[in-house]
Amino acid sequence: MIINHPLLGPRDSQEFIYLGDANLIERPDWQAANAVETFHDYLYLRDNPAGEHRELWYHEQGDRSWLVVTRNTVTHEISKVELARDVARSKGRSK
Amino acid sequence: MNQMNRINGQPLGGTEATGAPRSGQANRLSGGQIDHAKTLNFRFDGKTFQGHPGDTLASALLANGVRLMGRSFKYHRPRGPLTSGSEEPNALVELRSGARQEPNTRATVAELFDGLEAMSQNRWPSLSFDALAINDRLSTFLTAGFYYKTFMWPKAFWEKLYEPIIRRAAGLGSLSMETDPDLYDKGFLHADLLIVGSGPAGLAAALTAGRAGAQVILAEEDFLFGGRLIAETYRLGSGSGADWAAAAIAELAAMPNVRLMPRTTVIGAFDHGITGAVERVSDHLAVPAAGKPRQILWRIYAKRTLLCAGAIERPIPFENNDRPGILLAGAIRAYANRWAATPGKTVAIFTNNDDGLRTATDLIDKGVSVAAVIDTRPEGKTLAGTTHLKGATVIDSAGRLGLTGITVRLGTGETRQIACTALGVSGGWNPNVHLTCHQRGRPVWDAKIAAFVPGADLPPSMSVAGAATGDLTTSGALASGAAGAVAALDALGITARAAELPEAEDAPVNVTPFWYVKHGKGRAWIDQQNDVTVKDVKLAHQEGYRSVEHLKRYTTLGMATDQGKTSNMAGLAVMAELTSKSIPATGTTIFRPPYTPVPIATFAGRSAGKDFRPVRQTPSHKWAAEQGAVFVEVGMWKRAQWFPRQGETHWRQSVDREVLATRNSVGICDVTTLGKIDVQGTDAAEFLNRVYANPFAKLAVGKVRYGLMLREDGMAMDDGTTARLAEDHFVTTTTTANAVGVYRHMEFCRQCLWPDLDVQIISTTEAWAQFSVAGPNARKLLQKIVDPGHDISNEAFPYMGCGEITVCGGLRARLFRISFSGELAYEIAVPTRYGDGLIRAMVEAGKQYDSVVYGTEALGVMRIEKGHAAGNELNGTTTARNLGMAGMVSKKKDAIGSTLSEREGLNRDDVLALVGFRPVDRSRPLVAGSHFINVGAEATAANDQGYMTSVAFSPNLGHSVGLGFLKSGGARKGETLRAVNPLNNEEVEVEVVSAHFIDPEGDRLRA
Amino acid sequence: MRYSGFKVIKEALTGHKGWQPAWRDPAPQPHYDIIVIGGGGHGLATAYYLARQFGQHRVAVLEKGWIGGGNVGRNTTIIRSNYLLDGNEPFYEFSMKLWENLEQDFNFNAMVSQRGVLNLCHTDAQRDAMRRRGNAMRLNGVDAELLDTEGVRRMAPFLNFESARFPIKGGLLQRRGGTVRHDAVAWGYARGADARGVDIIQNCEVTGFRIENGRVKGVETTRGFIGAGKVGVAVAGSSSKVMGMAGMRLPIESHVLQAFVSEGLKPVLPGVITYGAGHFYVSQSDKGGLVFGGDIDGYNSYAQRGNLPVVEDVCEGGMSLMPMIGRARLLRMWGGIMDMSMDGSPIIDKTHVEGLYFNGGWCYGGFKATPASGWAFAHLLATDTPHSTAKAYRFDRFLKGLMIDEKGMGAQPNLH
Amino acid sequence: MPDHSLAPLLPLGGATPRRDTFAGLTITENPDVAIASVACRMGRDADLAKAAAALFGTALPVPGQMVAKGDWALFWTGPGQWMATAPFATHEDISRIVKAGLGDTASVTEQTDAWVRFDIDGARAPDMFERLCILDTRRMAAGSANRTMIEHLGTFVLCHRAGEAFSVLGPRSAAASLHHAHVAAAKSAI
Repeated sequence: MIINHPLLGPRDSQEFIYLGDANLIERPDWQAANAVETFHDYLYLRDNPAGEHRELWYHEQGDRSWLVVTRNTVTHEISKVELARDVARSKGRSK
Repeated sequence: MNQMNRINGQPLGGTEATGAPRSGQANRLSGGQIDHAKTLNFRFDGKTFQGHPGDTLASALLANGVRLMGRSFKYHRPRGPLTSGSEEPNALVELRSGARQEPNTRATVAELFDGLEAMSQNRWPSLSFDALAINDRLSTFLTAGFYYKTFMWPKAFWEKLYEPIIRRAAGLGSLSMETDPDLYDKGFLHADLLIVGSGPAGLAAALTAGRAGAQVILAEEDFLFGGRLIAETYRLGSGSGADWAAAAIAELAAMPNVRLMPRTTVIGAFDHGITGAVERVSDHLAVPAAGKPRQILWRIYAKRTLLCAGAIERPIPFENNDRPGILLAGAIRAYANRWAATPGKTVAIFTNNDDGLRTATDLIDKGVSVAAVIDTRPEGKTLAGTTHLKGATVIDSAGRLGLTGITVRLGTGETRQIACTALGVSGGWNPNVHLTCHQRGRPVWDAKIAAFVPGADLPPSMSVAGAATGDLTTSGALASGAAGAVAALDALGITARAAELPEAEDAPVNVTPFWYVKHGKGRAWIDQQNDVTVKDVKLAHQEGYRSVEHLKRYTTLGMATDQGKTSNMAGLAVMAELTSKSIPATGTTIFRPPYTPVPIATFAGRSAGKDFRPVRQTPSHKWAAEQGAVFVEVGMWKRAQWFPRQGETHWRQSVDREVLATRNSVGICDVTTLGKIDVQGTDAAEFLNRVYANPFAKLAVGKVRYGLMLREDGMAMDDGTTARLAEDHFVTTTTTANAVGVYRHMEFCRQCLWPDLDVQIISTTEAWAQFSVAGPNARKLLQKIVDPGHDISNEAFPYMGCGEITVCGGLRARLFRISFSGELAYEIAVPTRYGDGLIRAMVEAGKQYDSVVYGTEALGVMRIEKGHAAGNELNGTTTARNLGMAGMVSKKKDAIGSTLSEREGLNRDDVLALVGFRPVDRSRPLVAGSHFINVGAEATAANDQGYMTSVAFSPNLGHSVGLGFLKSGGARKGETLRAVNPLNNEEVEVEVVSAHFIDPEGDRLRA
Repeated sequence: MRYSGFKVIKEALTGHKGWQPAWRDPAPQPHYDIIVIGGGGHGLATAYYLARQFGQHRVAVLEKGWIGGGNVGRNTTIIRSNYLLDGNEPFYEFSMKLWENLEQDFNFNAMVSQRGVLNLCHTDAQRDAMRRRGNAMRLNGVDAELLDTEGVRRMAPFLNFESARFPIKGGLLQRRGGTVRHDAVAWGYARGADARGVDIIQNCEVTGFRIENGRVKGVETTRGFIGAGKVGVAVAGSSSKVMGMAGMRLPIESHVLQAFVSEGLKPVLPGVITYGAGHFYVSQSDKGGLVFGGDIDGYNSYAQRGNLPVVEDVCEGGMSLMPMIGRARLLRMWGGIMDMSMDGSPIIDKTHVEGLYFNGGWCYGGFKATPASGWAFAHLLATDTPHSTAKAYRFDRFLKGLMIDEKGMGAQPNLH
Repeated sequence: MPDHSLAPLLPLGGATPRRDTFAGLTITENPDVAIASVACRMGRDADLAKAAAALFGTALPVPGQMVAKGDWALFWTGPGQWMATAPFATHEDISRIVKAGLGDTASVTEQTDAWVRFDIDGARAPDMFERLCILDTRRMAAGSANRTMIEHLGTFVLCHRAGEAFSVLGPRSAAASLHHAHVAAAKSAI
């Protein structure tokens, strides 16, 4: 596969390491009353769609950027690639 | 014009005529794309023959009058070539000998070279007499799937009797069982347009794209370019197809933007326009040139791919349609026109289309006698110069090891015997849709040519031209090739003008579907290699295996080395008839990569044997090698395991010496392989505070702290020490095994979880050579290395201190007062290039203390004596609590893994806890991987109390010591248990003790 | 109709006229006591044991395509029970025992071939871990042997003992492990279930569940509504898709695992061999093809195909371990969709919907588990209690911290 | 340059740099380059740009690029991250030099000995590279700097002159394997 890196352009997916569902960015609040449940859902449960999937790839053999790739799990077509750091900020994550 | 002398860069092979008699080549004709002036000697089944450059093994054997080349898989039927290409199911041989022996090589694509050796296969004792041909007599018992219904009794007989017999009978060729001596390589190519196939469509496309200046790769699986153009006699413009092809190739070869790749098979279309291709660099040579690979696996990144793979002719099954001498009509034509060879002096043709008639015409022109043309079509033009039987079919054939004649049923119903030594069969042509299916695309039915053509769901960026689209005329192929290139480049914003094209034939093939000859009780072969007959398909239908997938799997139709290229259609047609459905309604079988079989070694390339993965060497590697160190693999690293000295005959002697010398004086160990990560930034402390379970915010500058890193699920991920060199600067270490994973994890935390923390990280593992100096005399030794300006006394540089210093007269270095061994110890780091110099200097400085350099074994012994957890304990299923570090998991802050480590299942009273063990009988050794069973309890899983993770012989204590996880371990000190090891039928009584066997209070560390 | 050598001979002599379809092709009835969704190995085995073992005969198997078209027909055919953890080992040994009597049981020769499974180790630490596993097997009454380098050499002299990047330090051998003709497993169970009254309904895709006040009433399908007392889902690979229709998110990701077969060769390998320092495992089929595989591609996928990097990685492993296969040709590659779970172990459990049961999360260990999975799922469906060997395969083990993590990789499905 | 008593050892283990010559291609081990990593502190991009321009006499390169000015050559390694290189003989203590120039606008880390550097020269270079890495070195422009995989290792490929002058920086500990891969690929291609 070829991932169109937002900074570097098309790169072979062999340079990347796959992590999984981009929801892993949204780490829950550790002080919430039901933190164990929310962390369980966060870490263990997946939508796992047959179709568009937002997922985390790490450019380990490249620039070490974590990317959020929107890819169709049936056709493998990639429709969007973003820097995970930007996505994290857009979801309100900061310090 | 002879292309053999035209292809740029292609070795001709061959030797000057040896004066060997040509008379052997009884079926050799004149002309063609072979170099008659040169003779090549080769051997088949021990007999010597002659051929010419440009021959394949099959064409040369046919020219020599040899039709019998192999045996079928199941019935061991005598077989000759069916085709002239890579779709060949029958003529498989063992090519070459010794370690280069190559099973199942298709004689039809094996390029002849001088000294070629080939043996027939899957026969015993000989090709002409094969004992297992008895299977053919028993065929009525060996129908499709018979083995699913028997061989079940008695139970034990399957492995002992039935299966060994089946296995010996099955299989085709054999491996030499020796290591392949050849080199293989891999590579990566980039282009605007990849053109697959160099027939009329491919060449027209290449000329169009090449002249437009696009970056073009033209891949041709054959060793000659031109496809059917060099196998046909019809004119292109003023000259022959071969002439036009040669001229086109000459023009393309002169274009710097065009890469011609003969002997290159495109094997698969993968995601996002990436294709795989195999270039056979040296298969046409006796032995590859020095340093040159046998084959190269190319990964081609082309913006567009144009598939010009042509079409594959299909046979018409009839009773005994598999005898040597029965070929596809187009193949006979190719052998005659391109290879100047004929499978027989008297040939008959059996066709349902006009293309079959061409073969007759060409043979007649070449002076080969055509006994008759049997044409299933009652109407249509009559061919001159031979007997043209309309509305007739071939219903049987004769000849045990080769065709001697056929039985024909005329339109009138009467039958006629016709003597012939070869029969050309044409059932029409199937567009070669193989690559269009590699991303699960499904071909669609085209009634006009009664065949499947590429569907709409092609791999993205792929388009198709020429016969592969179903347009079987040469003029159509030329035009669609040119148009295909223009369209493909247009999609890339490159304007191209279609190459002007020569006049070419545009005769329709006029195929009228005729799938198999129904007459007769005997067997009509559909899949010739796997011996699947019309009867087998009927039986599958009768037993309910009616979907294409069930049909294939039950009968093995299309599962042979040709993957059904010549057989799937007939199988489908028969099933369609039985289910009275149309062929498309019955289904289509899609193709999977690779297009043709690829040697496993080719996929591995250079990454084989000792080059499987790179080797990482430590800074002291050269010195250690000089000392005769024994090295051990630690991931990709090679580390010194121990350093044998004169007179030491057993590794234990060396390791015990290294341990004792370290504990009693001083030892040096290269610990560079531990991961080092430089962590900087105003938020660096806060960052570490979150990635480690224990607090880091308040670590003072100039101090080191042990850190335990958890995964989010609460399991221990890694541990190490972190030194604070400045307010905003830390150096953290990881275990050797987890260095990469921890770095990746930190980047995830930094970029995805806390994107605004001011923290920057970079690996410095390789930048610094780091050595542990441990033992009572460690300080004394180091004081001779560290420059006088730096006070490393216990007061000035206490346990867990760190600092930047200089050594050996001004070299910048780092010093850490940390200890893995439990001794007074330091780790000292210098820039890697000086690591070799430093260890030599330290060894010199250590002489007066009888210092040693110790390896990973001694390191392991000392960490076990000290009770430090390592890889065997951090196995991905152990929590801080299991490791006895529950107290380190701060509840006052958010850290990765802290929340989920609170789950009930991880905190039950009886969870495993890390403790120490020693044998009750001190002379007994402990064994890692033993399980703990209470004394008196039965050794069963139900009574399993835990397991031993690490053991060592402690030369200090004089007995074996072990670490392990024990249920409620913390509360069981002093208890006696059995460490059972049923694998070796042994067990040892052990005493549960503290994991800290040496200096539990840590006085030595702080000395 | 009973299959036997005698029957084969009789039919041969009478023109094979007597053979009947291996299973019927019935139209769906309006209601069944139990519907099993998924006509793969696990679904068919479930139906077979429901009928044979638990006296359930009003049972239907619904398959969206053709039976046996999923992973049971696209795997590397290995069976073994060489597991480490209490939650797994008894279950897989139960499966092994069922394999050992399967053919006589369902009267279909699935070519169960116990020619041994040998896992190689390449470091001392790996050997220690293997000894722990082998001893766990022995404590469970399962056969296991720990071989040293010489023991491995005796068994497989063709391995790379000379120029290996990672030396062979020994191996864990389970002699009772081996291979099975995968398609025959689906067909044998289908034939056996059909003979016991189970309706096997092909080309019938489930499009939804009918759930009323928390209880399942049946399933909507491409062939209309079919009522059911209980519904069992056994659609590994598509588990998230199907259970999503019941509003469930699963601790599962779908990943593609490629497998490969070489051209036919005369006998080369003694049994199954797996490489401990690279991603490669291999056996040789009765037809002579080397059947091999390695790691999953590693990204979520529902496409039954993979990509070159993994093909290359697998062949690199093969060439470093057994360099004599270099000139054997890879004939065909294909991909199967794996239910990769969060701890590498399966789930056989009830759901929050009454009457709806789930079987999945098999990662790439599903084939060897087929008989026990079918039996245990049938047990749960028929008795509403988990089978004794499958008690640990619960949904809530992740919330409770009772993971069954053989590899210790944690919640990272593509590493299991 | 501090004068201490320790002799350096080159990555390939020799006392002098290794050089391999083929028709139209040379592969030369080059230990004479000091390297420091530069990583922008959070939100200090403008300050860093200013300090860097003053120190290096050139702006920091954009993604995928390399710039050279006087003794300095800089290439982009990641978002907000660069490698600064200079002659080893005059800049052995490069990290202190760079840190002094950039102050608190960036994190600076010594990287000199983390890498083995091979200089690849000659018109046949792309023929070797196409058997080593995925990058299209045949059409790579001068000034390109990319990290990719060679022989399973993360390596930087710098293009000095299109088609004929490159440098490869790989993990120093694997220098021998990386060198072997280059030589094997060169033999295979040339």
